[in-house]
Amino acid sequence: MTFIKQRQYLGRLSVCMASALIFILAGCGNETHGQRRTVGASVITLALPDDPDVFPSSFAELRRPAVEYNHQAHVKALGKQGCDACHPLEEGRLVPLFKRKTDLGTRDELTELYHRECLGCHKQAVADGKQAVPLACAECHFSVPEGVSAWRAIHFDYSLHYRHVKASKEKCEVCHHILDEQHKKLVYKKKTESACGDCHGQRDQGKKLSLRNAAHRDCVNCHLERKAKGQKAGPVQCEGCHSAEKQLSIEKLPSVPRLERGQPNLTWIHFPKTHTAAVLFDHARHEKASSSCSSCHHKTLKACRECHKPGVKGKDGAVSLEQAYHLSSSEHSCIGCHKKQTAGKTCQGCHYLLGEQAGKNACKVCHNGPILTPAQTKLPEPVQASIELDALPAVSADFPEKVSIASLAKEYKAAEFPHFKIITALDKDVRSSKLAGAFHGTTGTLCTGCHHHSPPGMRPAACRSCHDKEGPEMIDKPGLFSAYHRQCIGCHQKMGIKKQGCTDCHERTLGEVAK
Amino acid sequence: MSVSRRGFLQGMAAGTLAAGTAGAAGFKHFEGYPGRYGLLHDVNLCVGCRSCEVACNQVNDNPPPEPPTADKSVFTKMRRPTSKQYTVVNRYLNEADGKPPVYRKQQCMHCNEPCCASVCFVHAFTKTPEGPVLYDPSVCVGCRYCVNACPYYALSYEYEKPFEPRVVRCTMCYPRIKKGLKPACAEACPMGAIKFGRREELIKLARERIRKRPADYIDHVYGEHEFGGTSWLVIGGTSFAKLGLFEGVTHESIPELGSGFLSVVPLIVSVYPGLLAGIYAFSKRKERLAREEREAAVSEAVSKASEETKQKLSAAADKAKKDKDNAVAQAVKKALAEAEKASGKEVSK
Amino acid sequence: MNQPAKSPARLLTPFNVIAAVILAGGAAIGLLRFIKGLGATTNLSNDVPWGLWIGFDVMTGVALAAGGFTITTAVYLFGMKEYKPIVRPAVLTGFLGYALVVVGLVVDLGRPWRLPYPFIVKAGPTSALFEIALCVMLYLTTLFIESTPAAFEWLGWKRLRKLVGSMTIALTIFGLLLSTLHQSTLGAMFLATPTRLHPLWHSTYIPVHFFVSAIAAGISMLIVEGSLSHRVFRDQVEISHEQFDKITIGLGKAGAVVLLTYFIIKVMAIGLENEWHYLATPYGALFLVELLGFVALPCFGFLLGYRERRPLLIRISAVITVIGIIFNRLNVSIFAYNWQLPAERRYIPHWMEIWVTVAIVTAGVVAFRWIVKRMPILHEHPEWRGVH
Amino acid sequence: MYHTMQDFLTFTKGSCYILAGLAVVIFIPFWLFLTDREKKN
Repeated sequence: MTFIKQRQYLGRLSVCMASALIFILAGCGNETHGQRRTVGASVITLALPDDPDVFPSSFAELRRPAVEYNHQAHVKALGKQGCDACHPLEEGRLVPLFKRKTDLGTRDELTELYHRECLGCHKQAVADGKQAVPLACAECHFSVPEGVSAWRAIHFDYSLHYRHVKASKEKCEVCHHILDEQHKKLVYKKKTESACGDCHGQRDQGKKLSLRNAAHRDCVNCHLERKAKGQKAGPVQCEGCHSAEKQLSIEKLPSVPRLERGQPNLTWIHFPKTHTAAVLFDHARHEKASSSCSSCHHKTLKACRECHKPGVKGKDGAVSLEQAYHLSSSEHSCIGCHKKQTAGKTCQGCHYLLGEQAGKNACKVCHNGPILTPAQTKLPEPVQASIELDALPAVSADFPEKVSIASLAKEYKAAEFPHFKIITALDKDVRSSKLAGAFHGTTGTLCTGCHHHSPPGMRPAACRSCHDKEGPEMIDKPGLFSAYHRQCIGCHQKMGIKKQGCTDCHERTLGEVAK
Repeated sequence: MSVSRRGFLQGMAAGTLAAGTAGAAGFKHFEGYPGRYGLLHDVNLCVGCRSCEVACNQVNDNPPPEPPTADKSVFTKMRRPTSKQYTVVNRYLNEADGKPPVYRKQQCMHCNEPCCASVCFVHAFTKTPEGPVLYDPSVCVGCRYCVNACPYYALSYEYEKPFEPRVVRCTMCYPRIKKGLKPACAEACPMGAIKFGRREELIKLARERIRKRPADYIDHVYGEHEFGGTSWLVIGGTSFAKLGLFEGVTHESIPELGSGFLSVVPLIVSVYPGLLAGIYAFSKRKERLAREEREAAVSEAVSKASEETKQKLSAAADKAKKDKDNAVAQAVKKALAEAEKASGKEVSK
Repeated sequence: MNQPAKSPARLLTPFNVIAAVILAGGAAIGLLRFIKGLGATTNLSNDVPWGLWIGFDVMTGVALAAGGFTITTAVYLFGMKEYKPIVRPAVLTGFLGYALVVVGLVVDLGRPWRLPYPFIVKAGPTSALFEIALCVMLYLTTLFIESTPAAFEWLGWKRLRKLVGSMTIALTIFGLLLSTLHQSTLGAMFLATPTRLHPLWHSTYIPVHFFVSAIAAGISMLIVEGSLSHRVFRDQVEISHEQFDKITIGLGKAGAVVLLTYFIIKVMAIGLENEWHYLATPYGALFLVELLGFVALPCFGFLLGYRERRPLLIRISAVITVIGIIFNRLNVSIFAYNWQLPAERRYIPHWMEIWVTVAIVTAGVVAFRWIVKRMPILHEHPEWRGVH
Repeated sequence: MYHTMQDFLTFTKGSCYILAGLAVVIFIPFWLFLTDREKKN
């Protein structure tokens, strides 16, 4: 083979070697799994919903990636022109949609609308020599890694609601209205006020706007009008309501008068023809303990049994009645909400050990009402059973102020256990919460936090009586040495108490050096 | 361990040299000594007080651990057991979700099927019925293959000793167990984060603990199956990979992996002699055939050559005979002629 | 042709002086190692108990000494008589290589006087090391017997020479058997450490990887050692340059085939465990350098060298292969081993370890030179010309 | 009865090694006995 052909031969061979190498390397694209990026609260992803009946998604696969539209940036850019640059006016009020009055329209109409308006404005901006704005398709439609949106729904708690009541001079009809069926008109009727979300759904249904459009239309316009009149007004930009830190900065009123909506103070929770003991429900006290009506009335202000039926799942996914009351994983159910209360640092010290199963006499705490025989239909007048925890007993031999735990003292001196100090602190927390008071029932229940597995009350069993030796393998019972440490250090860890070091509780007998 | 795919693969791979199938232990399965001891380590309970290190060093008369237990800076660096300290406690921060740090005690795991025992070529490690894996320094050659192979980095070697260096590690306090006591670390742990007991019972107890508080524990008892299972079991709320343990490793034990291929060795030893003798015979036969061919060719050449010479010889012989006859005939004619002339002269005289 | 007694001036050649210094240093360090223990003379730790002495002397030494069994099999079993002239140097290199492996092992072992324990006191047959110890011991004796004919011819012990001559075939078969076993079992040692060796190098094929790469190393070592000794011991050499080039080219052909097989089974091993994604990591780069730079390149070199009949290209490829095998064995036993350990717990050889290793290699070269100068290794003894 | 695979393997592998050793040792006289007449004819 002459030398030239040889070089050719060399060339061909190196090419295939190189391609093999690239093939190997290409085969091993490494997947990036770093932290997901956060998307600003004012960024709206203009992904046209794919709801087949409204938007035919025939060419779904040909679509370009959705555009992430930053509302805040545009407001800054068009600051002087005011909102009507994009939002049309209807009866003097801004429509919270882009250059259109209703959300309806086929996909093509909307696509055409967005392209005409956005590109028109951008071309104009470039023509006027303003800063560079995206014009090419890929400059808006580019695929970005999946992001976590910082957008948070605004939560109207009692304090914020009351500030709006004062601002609208107790005229509820400013926001609340119901549809008068016959005249197809919005009217205001006392005692029918409810959360906006109870009626306004995900999407416009004819005249009834989606929650998003309805809320923006009323709230933002009202804020704008008050601002125009120079009065104190709420935010008008997205971040104002929807970003977490701004929500924290919303002023919280210390005391808020009760929201009168015809709700009872005290009522029986009882479903006719069921045989469980009726539950005395102190509605007034629960209002103070919750942040807003929709904490429990998550769909409507009517009673739970209107939508939830015993033993059967509702058609729109409503769980059965007993689930509605007892489902521990839901935030709206009684048990679920109560469990969330025990997750706080003050309660976790003991409650982290209780785990899932309910206490033995927990049911009777609520179900303490009469049991209706089938004949009876009328429940007696609910009377407030006030549960007052009796005071802590005085320090005595049975209720020592300090316990010197010395039985295992060897390398460490005896531990001076401030028994009374701890109990008073915990007892104060229990008394401060009516819920705790109700479920604890007696002051003695607090003792079962440490003296578990022994009946509440005076002289519960000492740790040594059960924990002297480690239990047999299959029983998870530590010896005394582990029982003391696991109980004390475990509680301190859960309650975030810093004293967890060895010398925090007991000094060393052999002295630091010898150790 | 049925004829594991891995063993078979190795066999086949090596079998390319000699047809052979391998499976370290054929299709048998081994449960280990019934009722053997183990230790359950709950990392949720461990608070990193290192009392276990102190107790371990006392029982094995090693110097007290450096730095002393009060000095928390020890947790800034990851440590591993050494020849002067058979167990260490390390801190694993899961700062991602701000939860409190997690501490884990590290020592020899006393595997059900010990890797150190399988790789030692003088069988210095034996798995005792009580559970611990014990080391016999009287046969150890000091090759340190065990220290090099232990997947848990648990073995240490006494490099400082020139004449009788030993491999040292936790023995699960074998003397104390024989006396019916608990291992020193289990005894010393204030939080009961180390529980000593029968291995099967501890697995049940671990499951019970996980069932009681599902939010605090990952539903997996580490050490039940990993590499054939270990005596030390670990449960906790943090993923085991973050605690320096393995995740998703095979349930096959390391002796199975390590000696999977070795079952092919006796096979090669038995097959090779016959095979190679055959090849040698084959190549010798080829040589012999080649030699015979050559000889045949030579002899045939020789015979062909000899024939020609014979013909040539016989031709030459005939020619010679003819020449001779001619010469004789001429001589006779000449003699006759002379005799006539002589008689003629005589007559004319 | 034994040399006249050397005058002292002739002894002080630069090579001898350097060799003497190295060997003296090595001996001193060896002594220090046995007095003060391993800790004082090495950087070995509990994380990395096997360092340069095991990684280089044992792992690489055994692979590079594989030339012996390769060539004896080719000549005596497969009847390739044209390679007969290089049998003796190959067997001698093999023998010296294995002797030095044992020296390296003895220096590294904690209690070397207990080396025969696995066979006398207590055997652990589940260990790959047991099989290796058994085979290396037996193969060392086989190689010793196989390299004695040259010595007997030099000493003139005819009866012994004839006896050993008759055993050649049995020794060759036995040698091939033992070499197959321990070359592959050296790889099988890493089957027991799936989590510590990097997945790119660790696979269920590792025994076959080690065996095939050992053959490649053997062949390349023959070419390299042959070329060197033909240049250094020109006066000893009997066969013509053309014939030696023909042998080199023949070996090049074998080298190309073996290296290609090795390349394929290495890539196959990655496919087997689907470890392609590791190729994009730094260790992937190290692996690609080893695979493409030191296996594919020399294979390509042998290929071209054989087609174009250019022995120089084959010699260069052989040198690259030898370096490649050293690189691979060090990768497996040190660089890619303990790949998950943090950097500060990884291993860097102590200068004493490097010195001892260099001393061992020098000892090998000196011994080789001493024997080749005296015994009929590179040429045939006049009386025994052509005898089997 | 073997409780752990390690013990089982130690025994089985050990016996196999001995058998393999015997196999090799036996093969040589077998081969010589097999082929000694070849040289005569």
